[in-house]
Amino acid sequence: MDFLTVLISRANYWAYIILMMVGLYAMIAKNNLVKKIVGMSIFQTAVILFYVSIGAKQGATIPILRHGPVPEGGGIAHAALRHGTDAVQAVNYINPLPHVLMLTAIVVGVATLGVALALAIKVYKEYGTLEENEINQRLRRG
Amino acid sequence: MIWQLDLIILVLVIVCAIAAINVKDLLSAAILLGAYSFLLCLLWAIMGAVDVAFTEATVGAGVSTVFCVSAVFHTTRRTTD
Amino acid sequence: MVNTLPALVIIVPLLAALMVAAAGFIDKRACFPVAVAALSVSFLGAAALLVQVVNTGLAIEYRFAGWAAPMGIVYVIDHLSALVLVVITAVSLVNLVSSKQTIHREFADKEGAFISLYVLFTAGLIGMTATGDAFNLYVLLEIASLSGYALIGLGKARAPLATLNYLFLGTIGATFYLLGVGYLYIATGSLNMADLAAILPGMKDSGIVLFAFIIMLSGLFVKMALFPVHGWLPGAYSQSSSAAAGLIAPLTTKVTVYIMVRICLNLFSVDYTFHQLNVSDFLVWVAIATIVFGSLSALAQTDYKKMLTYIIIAEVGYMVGGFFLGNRMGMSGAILHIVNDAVMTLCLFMAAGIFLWKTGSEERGDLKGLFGSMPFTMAGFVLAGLSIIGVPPTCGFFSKWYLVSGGIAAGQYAFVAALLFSSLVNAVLFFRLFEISYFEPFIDHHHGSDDGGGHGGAGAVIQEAPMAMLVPFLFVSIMLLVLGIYSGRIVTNIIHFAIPAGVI
Amino acid sequence: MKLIGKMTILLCGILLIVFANKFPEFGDPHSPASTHLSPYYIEHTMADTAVPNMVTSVLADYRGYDTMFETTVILTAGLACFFLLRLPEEEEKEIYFRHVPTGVTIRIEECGAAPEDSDVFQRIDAQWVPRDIIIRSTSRLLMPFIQIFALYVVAHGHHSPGGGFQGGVILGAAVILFAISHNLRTTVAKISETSAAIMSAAGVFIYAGTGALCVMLGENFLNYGALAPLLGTDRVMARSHGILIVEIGVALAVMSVMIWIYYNLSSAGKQDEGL
Repeated sequence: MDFLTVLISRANYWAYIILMMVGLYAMIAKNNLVKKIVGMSIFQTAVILFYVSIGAKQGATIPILRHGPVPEGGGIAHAALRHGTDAVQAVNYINPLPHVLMLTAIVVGVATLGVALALAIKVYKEYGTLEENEINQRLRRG
Repeated sequence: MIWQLDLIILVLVIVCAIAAINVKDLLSAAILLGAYSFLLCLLWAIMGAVDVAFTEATVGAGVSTVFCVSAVFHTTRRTTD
Repeated sequence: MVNTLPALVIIVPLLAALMVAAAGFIDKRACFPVAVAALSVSFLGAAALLVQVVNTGLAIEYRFAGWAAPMGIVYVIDHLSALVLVVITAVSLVNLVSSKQTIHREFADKEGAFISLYVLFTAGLIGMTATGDAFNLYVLLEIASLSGYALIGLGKARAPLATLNYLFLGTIGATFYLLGVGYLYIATGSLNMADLAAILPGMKDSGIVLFAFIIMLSGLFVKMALFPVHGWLPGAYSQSSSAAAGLIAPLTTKVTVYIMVRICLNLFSVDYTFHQLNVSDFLVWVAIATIVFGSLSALAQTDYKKMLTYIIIAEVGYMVGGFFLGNRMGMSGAILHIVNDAVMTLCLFMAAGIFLWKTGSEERGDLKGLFGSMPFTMAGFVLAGLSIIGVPPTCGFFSKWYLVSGGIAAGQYAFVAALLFSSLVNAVLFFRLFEISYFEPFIDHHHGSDDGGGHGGAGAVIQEAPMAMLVPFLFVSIMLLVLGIYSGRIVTNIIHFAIPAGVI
Repeated sequence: MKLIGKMTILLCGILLIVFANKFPEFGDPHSPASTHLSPYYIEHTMADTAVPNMVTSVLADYRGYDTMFETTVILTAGLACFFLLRLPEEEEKEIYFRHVPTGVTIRIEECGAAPEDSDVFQRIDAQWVPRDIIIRSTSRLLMPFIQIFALYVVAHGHHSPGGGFQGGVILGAAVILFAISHNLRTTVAKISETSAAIMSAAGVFIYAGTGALCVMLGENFLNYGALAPLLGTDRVMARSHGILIVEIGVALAVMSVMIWIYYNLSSAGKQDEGL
């Protein structure tokens, strides 16, 4: 059972590293430009996974305060809130800051993806192929 | 958070990522990237990052895939790796 | 009353960029004046900030949205950032004024988009310089990068491919930086640079902090084109249009070096960077490799714009090496070189733009006889060349002097030798260009006639560049002398205060 | 090259895993990340901004400056795609029209007079493929619902997941769905490229302009509290309303940029038939 606890406490970090390396591998070693762009997308989302994992908190709920009428016998968070906003306990809510940062990172990711695809279309118009080795051959010939 | 679900989705995410960069067809790669984004969105939803999951579902799985498909449509599906 | 200057310096260009983007689709004539006006306001604001900081000797803090430091985002303008702000806004403004006609001719329909991206790029760099928040820096870095990719991508035939490579490496660099910020966040829980600087000394031995340092610096090294990861720079810069090259080549690498300086000095302390970790020797050697590699590759080029791009790589080596010497002399030299090199590179790329306008080619051989037909331009070009070589009255000499003295003081004789070697190579390169353009007769490609004049184009008709290009260019080349003469004052009044007291 | 790449990646991966073992436990409530800064946001969001969704309040108020530039990043991408891809419109040698009721394709050469692009005569390209009527009607039917949902997401971002970005992307996706199921020309006729570009600049301008308004009222940039006299509420509610204003700006900008990027990517800058 020891391995299992380690796995649970580390799985997200390992997964982000694997994804990051998959993306980096595609960006460095792949030959096709669109494959590289796909790799870039994976590479960026890996970092997002890492940040969201930082923000996770055991036994806490989503970062939206319970508001409005409170049901009878709700969870811990609800009970704390029954006495007004002063009773909000930080332990009961997931850390919102990494989520905010990652909204920005996702948007940056899609912006980069758009520009990269635009460039890839231009490259294809110029050389008629997306394979880097074929483009290099064409450049060497003239 | 249910850790069994977490692990299963993590494995699926990695499988999707590896498939997306290894498949021999760029259109499939674009679709697999969409699937990858959608699985990540599920992962974030069960980790409690609802806003991030929502954004990833709309931006990553939705619009990015459309962009990729339209770029592939104007270039080529062919790839050697 | 809040001092709103730090906000104005960036908000005015941002608002102007938005207006220009819309104006590009309504009335193209409005684009250029709006952009020039906004950059002028920004430049005046930056100059006023520098004066304020020098007079009071205190850093100015501006709280965005009114929240205090660790909660909200703050701008911190100290001696170093105020100096770099002035350089960024001045370079951007002068280059925009000088390339009005080029932009109009090259991007007829897309003039609005070009100018808007140009101003956004400047705004991104200004924000990167002024921000006091580690994550905010990433966002602004991405703005500067994305607009930079677009500006470079619409150039010569090979530009899209070169830009795509730049985009891949640039994204790796930026994402590594973001990952570093994440590591710092997981270790400390904070994103504000001042707050981090207060927490980090307590966790010197933490592996997470060490890795954050490594990965942030590697990200920045990719962005600034240090030796093993320099591959994107020559292709991208030499393929771009001259208006874009004149903005991006002088600023991108220098601002990245500035970010490195700031992260090493203000985020991780001097103590951590130079005493806790023993990386400075290694990084000086990397810088030496960069200098030698850049100089040797520059020797091999016949295309003068490509030659300039390799010189930029060598200059990055100067700054990184000088900074990691770790003594006051070396750091002063590195920071002074950020300023001087920005102006020198601007001058050289403006000259390249004028040559391209005149001869329609970027081959070294096509500069024949330009001394005869463009005496003023060539005078400015000679000044810029002498400054890059490091001849006394020009500014290039003084920063090199500080770097060499720093190298001797630190006992890094290899660095000193690399600097001298690089100066020698630059001398060879530029005297070869001077020789071609002075002694060989001018061939007018536009009319296909050879004026057949003797040495120095005795029979050549003086045909200068248009005033709008020539005047800013001559202004910049005279600035090289002015900066040289005042470099002592810059060091004692500004740079001296930018280096923490702990550095000897 | 490939071998060097693989070696570097392997090295990086090992290094990352080694350092990852020093992280605090996954989900540990006592890690520095959860104890240093975030409790302030969680405990004060109601008192400071009256927004129960902390992500929204941090996104648009505490770190609103970041978000403004995030919107600018999107605008930059739109401008960049336009700048890189857009081709000048030129007269084509021959144009094709389709007579919709009969399904006959007409080719018109340079000298011929072209009919108006209407419901009867539809301008098409050489690679035209028939569009399925079921898909067309279904997406036409779906569009209003998607848009209503998007508006709900924008407006309800204070109380539930959502906000300007998500809502804006959904609004943009509705238009993109229309463009895919019909064709790009029909869409451009409804929302022209010029209006998409101006709207995207205007969206960011709403955000930055709100900030500038605060400066003019004598407070810090983006300090929505300064808007209280204008909105006729107290400072806390003014922050809440300020957040709504900038979210609307973000939604406008994101929607139009998504449409704009799609126009240029899906037609490779020609803005003809599209996908």
